[in-house]
Amino acid sequence: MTKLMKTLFAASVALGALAGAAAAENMPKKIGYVVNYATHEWYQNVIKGMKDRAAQLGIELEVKDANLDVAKQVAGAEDFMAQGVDVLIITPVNEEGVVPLLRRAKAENMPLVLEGNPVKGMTTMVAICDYDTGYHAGVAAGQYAKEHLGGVAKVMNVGLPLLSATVLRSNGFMDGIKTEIPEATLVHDLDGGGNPDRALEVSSAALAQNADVNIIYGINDNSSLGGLQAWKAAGKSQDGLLVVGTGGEGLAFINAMETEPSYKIEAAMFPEKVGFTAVDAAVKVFNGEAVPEHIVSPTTPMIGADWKKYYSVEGTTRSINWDAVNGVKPADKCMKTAADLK
Amino acid sequence: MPQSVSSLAAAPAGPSLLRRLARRNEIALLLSLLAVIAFFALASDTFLTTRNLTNVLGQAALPLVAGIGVAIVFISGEVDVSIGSLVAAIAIPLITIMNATESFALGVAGALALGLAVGVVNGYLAAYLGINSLIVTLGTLFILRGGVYLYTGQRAIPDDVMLESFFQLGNGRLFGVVPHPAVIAVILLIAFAYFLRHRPFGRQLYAVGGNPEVARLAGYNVRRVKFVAFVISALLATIAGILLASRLGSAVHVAGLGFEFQVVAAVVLGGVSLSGGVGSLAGMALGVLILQFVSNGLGMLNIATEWQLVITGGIIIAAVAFDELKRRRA
Amino acid sequence: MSLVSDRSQIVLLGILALLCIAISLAAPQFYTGANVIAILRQCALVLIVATGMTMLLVAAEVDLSVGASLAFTGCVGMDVTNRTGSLVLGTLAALAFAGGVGLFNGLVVTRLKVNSLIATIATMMMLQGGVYLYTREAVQNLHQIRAFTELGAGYVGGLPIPVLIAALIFIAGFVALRFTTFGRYLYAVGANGKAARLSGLRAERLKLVAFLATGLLVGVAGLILASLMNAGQPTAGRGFELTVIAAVILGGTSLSGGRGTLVGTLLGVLVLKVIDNGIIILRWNQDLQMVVPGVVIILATWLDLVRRRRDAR
Amino acid sequence: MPADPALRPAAEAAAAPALEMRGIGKRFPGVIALEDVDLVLAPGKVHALMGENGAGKSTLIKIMAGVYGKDAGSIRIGGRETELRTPRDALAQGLKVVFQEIALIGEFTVAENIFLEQYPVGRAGSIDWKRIRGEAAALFARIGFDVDPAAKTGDLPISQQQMVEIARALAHEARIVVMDEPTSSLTPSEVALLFAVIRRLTALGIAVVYVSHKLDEVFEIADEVTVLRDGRHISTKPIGAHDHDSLIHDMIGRRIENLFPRSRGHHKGEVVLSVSNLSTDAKLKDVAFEARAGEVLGFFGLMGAGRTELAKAIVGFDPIRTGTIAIGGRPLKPHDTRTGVSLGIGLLSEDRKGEGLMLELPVQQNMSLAALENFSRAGFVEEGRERSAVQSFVDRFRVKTPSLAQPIKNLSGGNQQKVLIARWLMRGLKVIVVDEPTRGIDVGAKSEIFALLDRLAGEGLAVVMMTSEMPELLGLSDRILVMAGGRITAGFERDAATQEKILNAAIG
Repeated sequence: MTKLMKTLFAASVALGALAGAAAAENMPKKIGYVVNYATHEWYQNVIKGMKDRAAQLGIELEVKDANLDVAKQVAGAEDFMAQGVDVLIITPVNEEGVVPLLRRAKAENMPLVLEGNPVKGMTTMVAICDYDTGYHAGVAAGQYAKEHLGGVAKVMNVGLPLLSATVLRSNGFMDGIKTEIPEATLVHDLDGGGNPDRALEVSSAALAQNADVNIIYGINDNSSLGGLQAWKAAGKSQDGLLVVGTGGEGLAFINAMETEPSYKIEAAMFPEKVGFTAVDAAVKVFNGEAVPEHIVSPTTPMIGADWKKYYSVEGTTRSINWDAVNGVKPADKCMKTAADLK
Repeated sequence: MPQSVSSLAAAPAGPSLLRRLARRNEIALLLSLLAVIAFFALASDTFLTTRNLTNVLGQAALPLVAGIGVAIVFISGEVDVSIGSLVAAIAIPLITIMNATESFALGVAGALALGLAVGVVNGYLAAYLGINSLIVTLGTLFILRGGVYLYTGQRAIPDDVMLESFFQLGNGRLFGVVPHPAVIAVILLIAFAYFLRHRPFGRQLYAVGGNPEVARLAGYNVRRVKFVAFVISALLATIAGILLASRLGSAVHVAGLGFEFQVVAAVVLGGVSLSGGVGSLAGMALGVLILQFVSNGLGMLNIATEWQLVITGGIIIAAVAFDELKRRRA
Repeated sequence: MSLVSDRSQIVLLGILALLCIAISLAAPQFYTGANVIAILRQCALVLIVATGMTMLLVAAEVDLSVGASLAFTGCVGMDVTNRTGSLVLGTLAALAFAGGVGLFNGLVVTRLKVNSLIATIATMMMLQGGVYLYTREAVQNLHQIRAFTELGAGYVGGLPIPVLIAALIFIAGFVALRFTTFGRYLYAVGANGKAARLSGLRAERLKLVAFLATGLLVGVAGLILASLMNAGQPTAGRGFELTVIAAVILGGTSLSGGRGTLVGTLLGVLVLKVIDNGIIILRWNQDLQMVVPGVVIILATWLDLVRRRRDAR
Repeated sequence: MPADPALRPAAEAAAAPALEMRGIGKRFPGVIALEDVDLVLAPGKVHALMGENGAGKSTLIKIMAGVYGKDAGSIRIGGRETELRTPRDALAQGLKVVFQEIALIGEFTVAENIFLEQYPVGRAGSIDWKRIRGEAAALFARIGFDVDPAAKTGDLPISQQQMVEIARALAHEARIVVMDEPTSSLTPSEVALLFAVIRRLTALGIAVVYVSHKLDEVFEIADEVTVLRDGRHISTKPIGAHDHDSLIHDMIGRRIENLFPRSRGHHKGEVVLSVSNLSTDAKLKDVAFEARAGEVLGFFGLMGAGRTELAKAIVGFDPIRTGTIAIGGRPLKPHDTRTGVSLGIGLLSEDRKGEGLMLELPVQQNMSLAALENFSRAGFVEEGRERSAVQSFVDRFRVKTPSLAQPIKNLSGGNQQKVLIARWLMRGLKVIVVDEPTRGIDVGAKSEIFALLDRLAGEGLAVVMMTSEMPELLGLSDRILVMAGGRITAGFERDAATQEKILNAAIG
């Protein structure tokens, strides 16, 4: 296939694509995505968004899963380079752990896009602003507390100190809530491991130690739901309680918002949109276009039944409403990043 | 004076060399490995390339190096599962010292010192105090991982000085072809295979694992032999950890999670018995390579993680069951 | 007869008392009813599975797949209840699944003669992969059957239902291990499998029963966990197997078979969970939740060893 | 059989003793194992060390081997005072102990096992494998021992492994060789070979300590004999100063009038065990026989004849290829001990530790294992009944144990064996198969075991006894079947059997 024909072919595919797509550019044939944890719902939705976008653009997308193993992540990227993909997208298991990988990719002129967290020596990264996400959810929670909880905010943070992203969310949430209720306090700062049973367990212990809590914040849906379940298991009424979740990656939060009276706010992070944006960024990097160091993928707090704007549910499948999600305007720059934690 | 027996020497040839060879576990493993490679070579057009094959060797280097140590501990009749946390723990002194002194050698010395200390503790508790080694090393697995989290505050420690020598160790290639970790793994394999076969201490390891009572009567210091096995294992895990740290360019607190399972599975697959005294490093290496090639090949075929887990689990059960059936028939 | 009153349990009881007193002095909230119930509820899940695990270890086998099976079972139970609208069918499906896993482990170990440590690591991998093949995400509670929620969060006479279930299972297990021929045979099979076979015992079948029992108990625990989480969570149960085994070993059960008691296991579970809880109550760094149990297990095993060596003289 | 005088050293030089142990004492917590024991070995002599189990022989040997340290006394080797703190010390002093339990690594080759204690190393400390193979082959050739040095030790029959053990002592240029029950699993021809080797050793001036329960052997090979009892030195005499009775008297402090207290009045009943056409993959070929209630049926065979294999097949422990086994007319399901036991056949294994005892468990659990169902209702054990049944057996068999809760590992071999016999009697059997019932058991306890087996037959059981001990066979059996190469080669009524006929049939 000559280069001209390739261009023509790519262009014809792109013509059929959505408006706003990178039109008439050279399309990479194959993108390799090394994901840190493919079985997690969040990343399943990221992959879903990527696949949708790649299909629109006529690009082949292949995924390798590090399954939370840093060594396996490096191996996966190596394998992709050996296979000869055109662009690499990586969600680091740990952002420090892929520095040499970036160096090697650069040495081989392999275009590379990061998802999630910034890494020394990167070209570009597609990510939500974790701090901002937490912050805006905090602001919304503060407003809710003023209206419904008598202006009192005693927070139990079901956190995950393991990752800088999740620490930023927690910090943002507390900072946000304080803009509305300056005397808001953090009663418990927990490590819920990001998984539901651990979150349930530590929350139970914490609530027993001091139950003077009226807001439960979870750094992901598993954490907020674990906290809520601990509350319920302790035999407490949900009156006067607010639960705030983060992520909005599956059906769990929708189910909770429909059935649990206290589960009122969900900080949506639109993983599908992250995947979508990452593929677009990959195309740009492949073509050598200038890209910002941080391409922000939008987030927004969803309050009450807001989720229906962005998602529709049929049976056990959830589909994203692209028009609404593409309408959420991302910030140009994050308020705080991992660099600010040090 | 008793007559010396050394005056008479005539080496008789073993009459059943071929038969003994055919009974060797390693032959079956080698055939399995070749079958795995042949399968993926046919199924994927990107599998059988120099680049990919050498990649896999580089990736296999870590479990290979740590596997030598685990195999030696198994052979001595004990178990070591602490290596998963150890590979993460030793990266802390390695990177912090390098950051502070800009010296690769000092960093490695610091890592080896920590590895040595862990080996000594494991060995002392298991060999001298006689606590079940699965419990001891499960305990140190927890303690080290918790310690890493406590010390780092669950943040990776970046390599700030970025020494070229350190980068090359895990990421460079000999003659631009063979990854350095693979070279190191092969050298260590040969050295330890020689050690196990041709040094009296190597034979003591087998004897102690095969029958500790007999070994004691033969004048071996059973506890010391087992103790040394734990120290060797910890030091080799340290080397694996250094290679990993170089590939990660940092001390990553979550590095090596589940590494102990991966290595133990490969070692057992390689025919090294959990009950001691049986097994070879060649078998262990083949076990590691089989699992690594399966993982790589399934990735090349774009098979999802969940299927990879199911297939790997199936392979382990099938292989060990096959080995057992063969042994029962023999 | 030393099957109940092993003196190692006095050591454990001492450790437990010491822990409780020390934590209560530092943080009086430890002794609140709410916290005691929280601890007991956490103990319940571990104890249910540890009851089966004790039987397995007594019979000189082990099952590392219980954590992965726990997660899978919850998904199956929730999914089948959703589909059929029947809690009975959901429960049966969960128990059948978990029992099936136990049976599979048992058959691989007794028929194919694969070392149970290796066999169940392999099963663990297969279940971890398999659960995602079964469901990509958490199985939500779509049926909203009240009894299902009660299973994890309900109370009877002031005691949480999971604690009552665990107590019943513990008592049944205790009686089975201590007072029945089945229990005595398990010890015999663990202590010397060949001697047991020569005495007319079906060693392999007894082991199979222990695997099956452990599997079924995982099913019970999986249902309770699903009820507590209000969802079938494929990501649940990570590391659960190690907690269970640690508790059993801490309770004085030997890894080499033939020795151990359920009373010890109960104490082991309590000690581990009190430590876990205490670290949060005292607001210590939660990373210590890995370090402290590691130290305690090594220490307790060593103390037990020292005591037995002294007794042997 | 008198020893060949040509092989005895002609003159006894008044050389210093090879080993002189004086006033040896050893105590374990709560037990005095040895008190003021002397043992003096002359070079070139075979010194028998005798005594019942528990007399202190093993402790003394272990002190010689450097396994135990002594608490009192002195040891001189070749006239020089010395301490034997570790096995290595003993070897370095030229003292080699061949233990009864095979001390070889099964996974190693025979040649490697020979050099286990001291690998010959070449340049740079590498093991010299060529030399190991060569020297092992040469050594075997010299003592007329036909085995491939490259064979895997674990693949050899026990008797050959025992010979390897003895060969190993030679390889170390030992000046003192201690043999602990060396013939317990040797065939008669191998015993002859062993004795030839011992004579060769003494001819070279090596002192040999020979520990055995077999009086005939001691009278054949020993020059002197030291008897221990209850940890004390009883006597040291030239062998010529003893006869059977005096030696036994020294050992047990009383005379045993008859080692085989056979009640002559066995009443043979009907056939309770009938085996026909029995073959297994491994060994047995077309074995057929019957055993009647009330008789002791003795099976004799050399090592490898298939006695143990037969025992394990007929109780359902091992799978069979063809054939039928019937107990009381009802067929036994092969490879299923459960139906075997419920039909009334059980095996007392030769391998007490491996296949009989639950070492860590109490006496009570060990004894009641097979009969637990008798003491249970609806699956629950009625411990009161169990305990009193166990207690009555302990009393009746005079099992020496501090309590029923005592872990059985703390009992002596004879008492352990009594517990295991009681295990079957509690169950109530029609046929009891006993395989080497007195292996590793001392003389006093032996006669008790014999009396027990005899009484069982008197009570109407069929006792099928597998043995390699001729006196035991002749002393106890009503009928004798001889095996060779997995087949039954001859059968004798007790009165028609002679040692020669039996051996001829056994050689096949």
